[in-house]
Amino acid sequence: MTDALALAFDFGLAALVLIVATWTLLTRETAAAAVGFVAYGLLLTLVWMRLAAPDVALTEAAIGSGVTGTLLLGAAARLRPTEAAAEAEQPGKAMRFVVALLCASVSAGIAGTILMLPDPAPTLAAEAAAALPETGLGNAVTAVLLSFRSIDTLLETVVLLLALLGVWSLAPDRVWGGRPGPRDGAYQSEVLTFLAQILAPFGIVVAMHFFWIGADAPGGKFQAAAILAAMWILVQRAGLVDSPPVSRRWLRLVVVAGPVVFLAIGFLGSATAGAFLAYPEGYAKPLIIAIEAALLPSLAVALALLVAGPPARTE
Amino acid sequence: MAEFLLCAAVFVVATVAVGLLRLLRGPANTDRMMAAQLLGTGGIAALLLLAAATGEPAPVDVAMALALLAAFSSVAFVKSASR
Amino acid sequence: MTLALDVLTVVAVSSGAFFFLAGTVGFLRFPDSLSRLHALTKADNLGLGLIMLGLLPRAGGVGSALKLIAVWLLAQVAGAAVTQLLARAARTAGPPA
Amino acid sequence: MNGAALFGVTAAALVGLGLYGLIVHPQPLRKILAFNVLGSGVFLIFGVVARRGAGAGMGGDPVPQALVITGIVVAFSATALAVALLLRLFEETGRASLRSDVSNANDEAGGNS
Repeated sequence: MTDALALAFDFGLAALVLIVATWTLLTRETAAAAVGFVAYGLLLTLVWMRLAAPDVALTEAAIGSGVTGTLLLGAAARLRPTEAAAEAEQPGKAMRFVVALLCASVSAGIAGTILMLPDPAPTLAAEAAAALPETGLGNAVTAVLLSFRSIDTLLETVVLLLALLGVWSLAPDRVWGGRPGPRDGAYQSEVLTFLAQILAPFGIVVAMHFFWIGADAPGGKFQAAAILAAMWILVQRAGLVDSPPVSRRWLRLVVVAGPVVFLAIGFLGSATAGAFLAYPEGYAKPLIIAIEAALLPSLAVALALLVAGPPARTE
Repeated sequence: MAEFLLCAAVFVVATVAVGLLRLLRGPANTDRMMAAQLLGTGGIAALLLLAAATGEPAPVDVAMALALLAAFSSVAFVKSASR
Repeated sequence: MTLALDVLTVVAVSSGAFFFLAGTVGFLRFPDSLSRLHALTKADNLGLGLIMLGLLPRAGGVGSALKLIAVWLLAQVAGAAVTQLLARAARTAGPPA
Repeated sequence: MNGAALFGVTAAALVGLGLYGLIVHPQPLRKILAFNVLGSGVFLIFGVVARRGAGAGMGGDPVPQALVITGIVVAFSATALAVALLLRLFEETGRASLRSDVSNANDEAGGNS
């Protein structure tokens, strides 16, 4: 009974994901498509829960739907004047049909491969579980991110930093080092002010909760950083604070602190434990917490600034 | 009891899924955002029910994140619409 | 005692689910944005609130119960404010089609 | 058919849908959006592989799950950079088109973009 119910639920959920994705891609108006993308992200969060991946569900909800959705909504509003002109550039019917056929064959190929995956599936779950006690952590995903495959995470934080540098370098010369985005006037709406004042402290507590439980339960620095970034953007939109000029030294220090501490601990591993990013025996957990604590503000600030875009005004 | 809670979760998600018709039909983008908001609330309810049915705490945390970010997305929408 | 609590859970969760249904029907059937928003808040407040109420006795600890209440309060405050913002956005967007 | 296989087929369909949008849409912002849909399909494939590898008391293989978390953050970085580039193009030229010769757009109607 429960199995049949679960399968029916999965069927419905999969159908919804496909319907919303198709509509999002085909609808005329870009702003509407961006709203569709937010709903699509919510549905994917439920899919990740069904795939027994709560860590990914949290990341999808926070970054995939929340922060990316905000970015797309803002860009769609800015680019509205260009929509009509672009519409005329749509390729012809025959061309679209050929492309659809090709894409369908790509999908069919992937689907066939997935259905023919070997059984029993190869898995590293047992190895991860066996090595988990050495890290002192309880959440295997966090252990993969910060111990077994920590080089991925290190490079990822560097990618985030490079993307931020890329965005900043798009600023016109006259506003170089200035504040990103338009200034949102204070008290433009009491409701928005109220929401930001209530939600932001609550969000900071929730982010700290995710950060803290991440060692042993679903959660961790990425999810916490995305929520912190969202709350910072929220108070900016409400006009309670202004975005900082990107030339500020504290800002740049915070942004690089995470990767720098990560690298330093990595080299410490070369000196004391015989390999880059290896943790000396017995010190794995404190070192992992040190890296996470340094990464949290870096990631939060970098995510928020990526949404804010390049500097746009000097005052 | 667990089965009843799971059924309730499925029912709530199915209900708000029908509400997604407003996402497709609009007519205004505000209606579309409302549909996303309803989906978020339904998702929160379903996750709470799922947590109670399975005894796992993780879905409650995901529900909390959804509650925060649903509000955040709506603010982003309202601000972008008013610009 | 447990029976009474189970009955409370079933009744509250069922009524919560009913309000989700009612809210969605209204959301789909009402003719203009503002009344649709009105229907939406029924699912937001009553639906989620009643389901949360029904789950409280099964929370298995004061901490978990407080967390449930926190999720609900968060959804309440955020939902109320967001509804206002959306209502303004709907009104400034012009007369509903 | 179990849940993992079902979502696997969904993921494959999402990759195809995203690819279609990426090729066919003339607007760069829609291409970015389609790229994100394509990416989420790829992530879901990882999720399905992880789910199939459930064992040792875990609901899924943690290694692909961790890769997906990394992937979501990197996809966001790429999206943010692409959106910033696009907005700069718009500020600079007043247009948001990938064509270098928009005036000739009508002559090439039906061509690929």
